[in-house]
Amino acid sequence: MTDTDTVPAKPARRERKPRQSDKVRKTSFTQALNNALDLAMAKHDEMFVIGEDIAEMGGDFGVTKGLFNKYGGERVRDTPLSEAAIIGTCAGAAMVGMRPVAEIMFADFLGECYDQIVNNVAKMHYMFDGQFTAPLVIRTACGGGFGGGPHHSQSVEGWFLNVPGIVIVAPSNPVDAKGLLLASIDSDDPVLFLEHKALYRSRAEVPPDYYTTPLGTAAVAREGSDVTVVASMRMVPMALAAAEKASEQGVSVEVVDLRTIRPYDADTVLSSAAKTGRVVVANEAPKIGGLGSELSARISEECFSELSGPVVRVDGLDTPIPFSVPLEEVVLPDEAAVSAAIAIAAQY
Amino acid sequence: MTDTDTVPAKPARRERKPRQSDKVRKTSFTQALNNALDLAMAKHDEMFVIGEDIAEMGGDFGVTKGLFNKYGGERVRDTPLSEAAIIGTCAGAAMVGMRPVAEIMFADFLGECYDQIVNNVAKMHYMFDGQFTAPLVIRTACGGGFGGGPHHSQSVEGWFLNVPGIVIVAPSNPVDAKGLLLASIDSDDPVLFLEHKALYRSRAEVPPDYYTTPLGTAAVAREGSDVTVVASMRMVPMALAAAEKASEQGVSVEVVDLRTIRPYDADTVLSSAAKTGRVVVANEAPKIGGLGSELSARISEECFSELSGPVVRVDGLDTPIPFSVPLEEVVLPDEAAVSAAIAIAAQY
Amino acid sequence: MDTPTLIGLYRDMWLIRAFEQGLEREFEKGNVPGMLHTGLGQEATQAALAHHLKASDTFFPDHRCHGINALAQHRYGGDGERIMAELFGKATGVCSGKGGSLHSADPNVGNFGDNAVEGSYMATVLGVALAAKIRSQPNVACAIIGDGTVGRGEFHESLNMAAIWDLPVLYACVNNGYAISMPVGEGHASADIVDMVKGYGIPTRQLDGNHVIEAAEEVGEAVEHIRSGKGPYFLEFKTWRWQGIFAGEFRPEAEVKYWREDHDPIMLATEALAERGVSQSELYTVEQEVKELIEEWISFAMESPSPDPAKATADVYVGWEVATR
Amino acid sequence: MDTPTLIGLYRDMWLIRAFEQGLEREFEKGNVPGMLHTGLGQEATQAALAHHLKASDTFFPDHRCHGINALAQHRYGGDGERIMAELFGKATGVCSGKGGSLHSADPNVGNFGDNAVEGSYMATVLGVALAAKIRSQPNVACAIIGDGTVGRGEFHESLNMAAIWDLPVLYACVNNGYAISMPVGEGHASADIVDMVKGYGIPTRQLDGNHVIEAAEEVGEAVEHIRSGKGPYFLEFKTWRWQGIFAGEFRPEAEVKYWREDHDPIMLATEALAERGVSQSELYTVEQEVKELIEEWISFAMESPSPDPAKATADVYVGWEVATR
Ligand SMILES: Cc1ncc(C[n+]2csc(CCOP(=O)(O)OP(=O)(O)O)c2C)c(N)n1
Ligand SMILES: Cc1ncc(C[n+]2csc(CCOP(=O)(O)OP(=O)(O)O)c2C)c(N)n1
Ligand SMILES: [Mg+2]
Ligand SMILES: [Mg+2]
Repeated sequence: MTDTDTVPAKPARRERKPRQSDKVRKTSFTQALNNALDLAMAKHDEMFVIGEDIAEMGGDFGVTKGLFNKYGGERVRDTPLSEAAIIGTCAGAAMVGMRPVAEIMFADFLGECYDQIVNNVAKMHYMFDGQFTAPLVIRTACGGGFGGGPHHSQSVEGWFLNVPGIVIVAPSNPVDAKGLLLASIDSDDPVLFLEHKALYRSRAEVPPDYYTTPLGTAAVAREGSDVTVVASMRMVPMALAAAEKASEQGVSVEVVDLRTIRPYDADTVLSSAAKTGRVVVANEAPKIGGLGSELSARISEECFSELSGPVVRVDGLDTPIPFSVPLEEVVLPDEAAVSAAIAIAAQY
Repeated sequence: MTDTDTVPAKPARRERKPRQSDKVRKTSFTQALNNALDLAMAKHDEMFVIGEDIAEMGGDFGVTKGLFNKYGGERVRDTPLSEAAIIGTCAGAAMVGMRPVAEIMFADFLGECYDQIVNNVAKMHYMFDGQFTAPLVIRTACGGGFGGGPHHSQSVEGWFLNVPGIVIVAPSNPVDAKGLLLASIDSDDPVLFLEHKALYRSRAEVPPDYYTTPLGTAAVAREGSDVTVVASMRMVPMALAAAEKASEQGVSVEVVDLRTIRPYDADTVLSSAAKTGRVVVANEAPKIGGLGSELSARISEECFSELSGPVVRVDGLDTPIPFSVPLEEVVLPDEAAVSAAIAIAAQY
Repeated sequence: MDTPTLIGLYRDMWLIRAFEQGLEREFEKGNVPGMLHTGLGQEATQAALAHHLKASDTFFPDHRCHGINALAQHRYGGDGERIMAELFGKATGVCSGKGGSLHSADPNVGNFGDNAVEGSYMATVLGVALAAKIRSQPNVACAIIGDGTVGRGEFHESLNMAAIWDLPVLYACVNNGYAISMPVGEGHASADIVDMVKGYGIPTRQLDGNHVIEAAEEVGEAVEHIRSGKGPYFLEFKTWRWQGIFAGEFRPEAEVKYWREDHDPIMLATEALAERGVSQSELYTVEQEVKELIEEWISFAMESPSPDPAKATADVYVGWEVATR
Repeated sequence: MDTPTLIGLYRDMWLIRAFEQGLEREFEKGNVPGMLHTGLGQEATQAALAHHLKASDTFFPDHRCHGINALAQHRYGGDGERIMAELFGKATGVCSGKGGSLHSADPNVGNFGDNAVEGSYMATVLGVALAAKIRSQPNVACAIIGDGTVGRGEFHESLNMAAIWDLPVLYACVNNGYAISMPVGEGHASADIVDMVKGYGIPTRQLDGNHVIEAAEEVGEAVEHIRSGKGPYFLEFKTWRWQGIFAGEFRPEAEVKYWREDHDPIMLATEALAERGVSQSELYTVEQEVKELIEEWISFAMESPSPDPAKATADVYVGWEVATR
């Protein structure tokens, strides 16, 4: 489990304290999300939470814990295993001005409601000429690294990257998780909110009040001048760790945390790329047709004359996620892979 | 409607004859596909065709015409509107060695069976350690340009680009359509076979015998030395027309017809890009997260020192497809857009 | 049902028929882009539904529902011509031409738009109904689905969820006997869709969808049941569409004759009205008035401008602009 | 049922129980990666199904089916330990560790693997059954689904298609009363799943899934029906899982007592065998033999090597290699 405490705009170097007291003092990613939902429920009468086992049980990962007791079954609603109907229910409710937040237990199950998301939720504002909005949030647990096997470990942002109308949000730390979830709920656009399972237990000092982290803005999680690493979700703590190691070798690495994957913050990405001229793009999903391709293409095209060398991509291999842990380790990118990519880029 | 007669490996310049006699002599894209299905049914006892209205009616676009009368209802099978069950049926049958060919009437409806394709069909060979293969073909009509509106016009390759295990085939002309469909049916990998609706009526001289066009191989549809255009499906005839016009201005354009989108023929793409050093990538789908991003990234990374200028992308705008024809024309890329991109690239 | 009400329904049916016939004519002339599915032959079902749905209710129309869309637009918006204009892809259409035949919507008149992925709104309708329930509004959320659409898995997810949550959903299943070329009895375990609904404990009725009196009365009962908070209701209208399939007519001759000649909903209503002593000429006047209105709508649509090209990139997101070329 | 057969089923149930208990123990020790769902408490249902399925039949197991997987592997492959090894993610597993608990398959013993997107194989099973039908093979294709899984739309698509095509599908619905925390009666229009099946015209039976004699006899009848070409069959087994949810037990105390103490399938079988005069010690011997076997399997799994790293990139495609790092 990774432990991060980056804050939105500027990175605060972590003071190393004994792990035990860390846990007492700091808020986990899960708790930060739970707190955001609680604050949003209090603010928005029109909001409800819906999904499988999210009421009394508090969700498979505990993100909705306590909401049922506080807000009741009308607003915190368990469903059967009917993913299409869950998203359909949110879409319909959103059409009449409600603000639903769905939990799809594992991102892998988004295939069940892909039509609802892509053909209904993402298009309704456009195809009905702005007469409807779809202010719903689809929260879901994604990513690998825990022996979950091929149907509980996928990084799914690539499934939705080519779909205009959907917003894809992907926090890397508890502070952003809260701020981005609140911004997603406030937003009148439909948001696919990705929660990487390996980050759930990461901890940071999270402000207790209602704050939002603007959608569509990346964060420079660490400043640097030699190499830029663009990353999101779990790759951010890996990139930060790799950057730390690189600095010991005299390579100054800037880490851009994308935070919103669609529409993404091209300004921040491109200006960092232009500044360093050496870029690594790091993603957990397979390389072909993934977010890394989009970023590499954009950077290569728009920073053509500033680049000292080709963009270097670090990704998952082009395979499903195998169950066996040693095999999964082969498939998923790790900190060493990011370090290796930084080393290549630094040589240009 | 576009009229092409490119052949797999080398382009044969078309002799302009009166349209009427063209129609008599040549075979349409639809007929070429129909002929491929007929030949494959005769060859593979284990093959069956399944989908909505594909039996007596011969399919919404007439691609399965005549098969029901020739091969009977057991092998040419109409279904209810149950897209998940259609693909599930094919998947299960493939697991026991059959060779099903499904028709999903419009590619837009793949959302209904996305889970089956992504989590079952694409993964079964891998996750069950090679014990099963999924030799099925999913034929579907994609693309816009006929006032079909947001749910009958989409280019869906982007939905599946980041999914390891699936093969995506996308012919641009009748000769390839036949050869690629036969290769897809022969293949032991699952194939998503994209038929652009605007190409159905295109015509060419199609050899009557059983031949296959190898999956995973691009074709140089036109040779040239100044600018490379990488395209697929409907963008290929547009690229060829734009290339013709560019040659009048003294710009020699090479057109690479991708033919297989996943896994694609990087060798052919990269060697053309390295040769000309100026590249246009043309796709009908929206730019962000599309096939164009993948190609641009790959070319930019691997031909870094050969490129005279940035890769230029021509794509659909980042919107759903509107119904009204003048609006659709704004959204979809046309020949003029390809020409404009060639002009930009040529200046580098 | 009193005679003025029946005359009103007669008028509504003629409005639908004239709308569709005018549209068909213009489609053949090339004035209407895209695809066209008409509701000809199904006027009684649509008129019966429209009769009981208020502007504060919601309906999700299917691909044959231009008629109900036009009726609602005419009745509650006073601008039925905007449905016609939408089908022509014009700036004056209800969606400025962005939706077209398969995505015409106007929430102000209760029309929440078709989803051309047939049947997906069996899921969406749940949310509209849930919102009404949470807000204690006596609204009906109606999903109009064809017999073929019943093949979709969302049929089960929707019925089940509407049942467990007692949602105010009216399922209006228009069983016209075929899904394109697939006869209902071959595509489904039962040719009677209601059979597949029984297990959910939802009240169901199968009725003659071409008898406007019966249809309107049954819809009235269903709507009353739903409005009074008793949960979902399922109606199966047995009817028939005039439009064949691409290759022309494929249905048995006797079947065609029965539905087109002996069981035409407008003819049945004409007979009922004649029995009540309403004169032929009064009915003829109704028919002519409506036909003139439709021609006005067609002229309006024809003369309307195409949408501003800027519309092509508008409203993808609320919070962001998208790039133009 | 004769006594030797019943003793066989008793042994099978013990094999399942010992397998799951051994697995649970090793999971707690950290030797089994990922997630774990056990079939404890549901041994009679699984043993009854396994009893009638041949190696030439097909079954799609769900997440609680380690037991049936192990039985089939043991019986037809002679290598039940390879199911255990799969759960440990080892090279000797049936899928070389690539599938794990949720994707253990071996077509040679009829095991076509779970799909951890619960219920998706309600669609896949149709294809296996269709192939058998086209080839005139007397095979049964069985989908084992939980009560919660019934919520999926594919439930309807599958039942409908199996019905219209008379496919040889055995639907084995394991109704253990809950889907994680959702009671069956709250998640579905009816707590009796068979109610939702009636509309399809498929023969259905609801039975006590903890009485192995009754269960095996009913499965036998269903399988006989299907093999003789009469089409699909739906069985609902009422049973109960010992495993609670994350936060511990949440089900009413009386319910827990009823199922765990008064209605334990192994205890019920023990009583039936005692009535037939089978001695305690004979049964004890069976139990001990099976437990030893399972310990051997666990040792085998523990001692097996991890998969060759090259497996990570093998078999993505048949026709292409994928890149390594
Ligand atoms: C999910 C989906 N599958 C297929 C289609 C193509 N399609 C459009 S209408 C239609 C038939 C629908 O039949 P039915 O519901 O009975 O309506 P009808 O046309 O008879 O009124 C089909 C298959 C679609 N639009 N959506
Ligand atoms: C499509 C899908 N949705 C949700 C899940 C998460 N999930 C796994 S098991 C389960 C409960 C299944 O309940 P049931 O079918 O009754 O099986 P049981 O665990 O009770 O044996 C859920 C919701 C899943 N695996 N797949
Ligand atoms: Mg119909
Ligand atoms: Mg259960």
